Amino acid sequence: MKKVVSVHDAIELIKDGASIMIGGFLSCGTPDKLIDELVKQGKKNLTMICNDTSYPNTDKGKIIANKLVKKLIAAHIGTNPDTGAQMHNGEIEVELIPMGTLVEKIRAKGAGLGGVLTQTGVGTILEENKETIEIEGKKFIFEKPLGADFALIYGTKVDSFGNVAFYGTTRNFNTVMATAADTVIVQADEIVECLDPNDVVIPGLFVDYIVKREEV
Amino acid sequence: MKKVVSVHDAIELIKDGASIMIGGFLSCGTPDKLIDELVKQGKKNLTMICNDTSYPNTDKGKIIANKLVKKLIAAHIGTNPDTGAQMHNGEIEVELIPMGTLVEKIRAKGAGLGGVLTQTGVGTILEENKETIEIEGKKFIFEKPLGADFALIYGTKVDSFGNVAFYGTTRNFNTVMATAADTVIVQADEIVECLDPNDVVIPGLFVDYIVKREEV
Amino acid sequence: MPVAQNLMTKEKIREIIAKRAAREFKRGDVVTLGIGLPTEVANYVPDETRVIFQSENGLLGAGRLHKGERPDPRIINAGGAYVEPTMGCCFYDTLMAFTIMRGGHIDATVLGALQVDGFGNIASWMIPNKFVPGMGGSMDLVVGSKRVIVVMEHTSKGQIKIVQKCDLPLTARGEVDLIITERCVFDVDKNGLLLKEINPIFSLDEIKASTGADFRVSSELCEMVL
Amino acid sequence: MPVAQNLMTKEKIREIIAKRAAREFKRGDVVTLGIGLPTEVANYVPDETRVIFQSENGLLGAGRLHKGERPDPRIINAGGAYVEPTMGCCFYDTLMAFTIMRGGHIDATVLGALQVDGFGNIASWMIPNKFVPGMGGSMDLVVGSKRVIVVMEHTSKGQIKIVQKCDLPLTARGEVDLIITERCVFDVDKNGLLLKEINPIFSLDEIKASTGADFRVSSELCEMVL
Repeated sequence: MKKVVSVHDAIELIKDGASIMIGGFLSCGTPDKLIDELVKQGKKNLTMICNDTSYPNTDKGKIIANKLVKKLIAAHIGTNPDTGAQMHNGEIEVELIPMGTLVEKIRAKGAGLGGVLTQTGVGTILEENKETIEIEGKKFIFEKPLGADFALIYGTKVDSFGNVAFYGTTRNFNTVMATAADTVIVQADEIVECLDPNDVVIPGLFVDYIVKREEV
Repeated sequence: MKKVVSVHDAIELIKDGASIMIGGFLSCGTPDKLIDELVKQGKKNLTMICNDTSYPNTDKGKIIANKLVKKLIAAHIGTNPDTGAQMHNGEIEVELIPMGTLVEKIRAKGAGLGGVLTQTGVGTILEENKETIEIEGKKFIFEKPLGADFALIYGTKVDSFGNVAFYGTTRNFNTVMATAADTVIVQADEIVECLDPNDVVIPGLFVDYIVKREEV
Repeated sequence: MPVAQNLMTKEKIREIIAKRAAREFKRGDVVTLGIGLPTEVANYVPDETRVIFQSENGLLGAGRLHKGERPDPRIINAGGAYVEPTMGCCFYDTLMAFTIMRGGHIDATVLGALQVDGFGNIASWMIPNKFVPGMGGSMDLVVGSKRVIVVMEHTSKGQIKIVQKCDLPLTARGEVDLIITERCVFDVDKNGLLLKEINPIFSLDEIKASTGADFRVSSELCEMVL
Repeated sequence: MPVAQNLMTKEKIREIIAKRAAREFKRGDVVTLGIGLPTEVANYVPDETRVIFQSENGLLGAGRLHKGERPDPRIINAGGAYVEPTMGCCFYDTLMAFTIMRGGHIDATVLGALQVDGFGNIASWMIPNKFVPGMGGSMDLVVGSKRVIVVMEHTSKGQIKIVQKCDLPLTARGEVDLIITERCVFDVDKNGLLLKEINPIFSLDEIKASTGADFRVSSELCEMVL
């Protein structure tokens, strides 16, 4: 049985300076309640790894607005002008990574692989300062695995064994992030006793803590 | 709409000398009807890529027993003495690959990655004649992507759009093989009009032909 | 600016481009559309073409925008808009989305650009120190798609976008196959740009004057279907 | 052969080994068992330990063998046997199975061996020209597991299996943490083998005579719980 805990207790585990992955594509499949608590507890100097920073002062965007982040690793920040502003005035360091490379880097960490070999970014400024490898006449960029201290993820239905199932387009980065962080906290729309084993998308062994999202 | 075809017409597409991936872990999730037809049509000089060769004269084992294979790429052949015998007397060439490396090589092909970097096999005879790369003080073996002309896979429920859903432990290699072959033929226990989009494990775009397994 | 340009509203320009791009798909093609103008291409694809729209956030079979009062926030497209999934659609994670996109399983991609050139280069993701939204999934998509179709206004506020050689940071090198603007259509091949269709309200000289790259004119040059 | 060996049937030997290995798990551990003797370890793990058995063919939460008349052929374990999934189990594909196994998410692995040595090396997948079943998932598993526990008869038909240095093709180098036989238990650490438990029906000299590798004797050497 996985620990079902309060949002306070789950987020309290996170120390200032921690690296955290946060699932979600814009606001979809984003663990908004965990984020609210992260902001409430005022964690500092975080390294945040996520697809995007959502919209101004909305879910992931609240973490930006409240300036909890020292370094951001993301694929897209165009939907949240706050992020661009903080980047331009030097308040946060931003590393932009192609979405497909970002998801593979995280998977490589979770799957125990040595890194990623991708053609994405070859011939662009992303190639600068990167190792490249020639394979059968084609150039590939080598990218290292990417893990984190914590993953804050979303699940539509989570069972008491930690198994997670999803509805709609909410899976996005939640699945790979669950494999690549030391501690994985899932925000559940609904907690059930036991999911149909054929419906499980994230096997329960990856999940450490479950927080129920109370309907507002 | 994907083409629902007869088993004869589907297998007739395969030419002698073709490379074929076949899903299944032993007999579980193995497209037995497609295999029967492959044997019936007597394809020759095949390169067969699969987890194992099942049991003597049973599903994948029939392909071995009927000597259709020139080269076999597999993780385990211990359950079928025929395979070992043909290997030892030089009738077939066998390349043994660790299961986790085999599945990643196939995925790398399907996902457009340059290869796989794994610690599996380091310090063993598998390292011989392989490129190795040192990453942060650890040695990794580089393995190339692995694709095939055809993938013969199993699906529990397949819809008319080619989407595939599974029951139990039948997924195994079927999922990755669907992404890595030029032509993908799925044997369906059941064909339905439209699956629940949340239940789909193999997105329909990977599937070219659907064959219904008639109950014997 | 050519006089003819004034005859077209912004909406008309977008319509011309989107309509023309919509003619590029074969029956059953799996297509990914970029945000903005490319999204409008879907409006002009006839249903019988059975094109399947793939959305990088994890949806194969994205349909029209949700029109009802209470959209389901759990189903969005890559632009963040609530959409209605089509019959036969399926959902997946980002890992599968990019297996599809980078792995060569997308038949055609339609996206916008800041600059393109005759080498097939495309710049679409940043203007240093000015506009840095990030590349999102565009780099993987352009590298992995079987065909890359750039749709954009021929010029932007009078500035040339089809250039001799891109000087903005590239999204990818040598990947563009076709360029569609409101004025013309260029094939991009090994020898550079080939003008194959022209909007009849523009002259060849006007095209030349508003295009920064050298181009050949196809022996089969024809009028753009508007 | 030590006289005491004759006091034990083959079944008793396997029982001793499996029972001892079953004591190695912590509450909630995720464990993968190899085919054969390792599988029997599951029989001795108390339910309250809530150990979760992972099966490389795609099952987290493998339970006991199916006892009914009509097993479901769609649910097997890695040995090909029909099993009953436990409450809270889940199914996945080979890709996820090896993400779990190679990615460091398995707490302990129990597997057999042809040879092991004091360097933590293990040979378990082939005897050249004689026995070549293939490595299956064993190489990934041994490399990826947090703890690797080898269970095997101390000798095989009188032949020594715990050797100074493995000369059969290795499964992995330096990965073994613990060796459990019917005669004793060795820790494998940076300095080699450390004898920490001994089956009281064997003498230390008998252990030495049947072990090809040098080993230290723990200052806390105790009797093996049988």
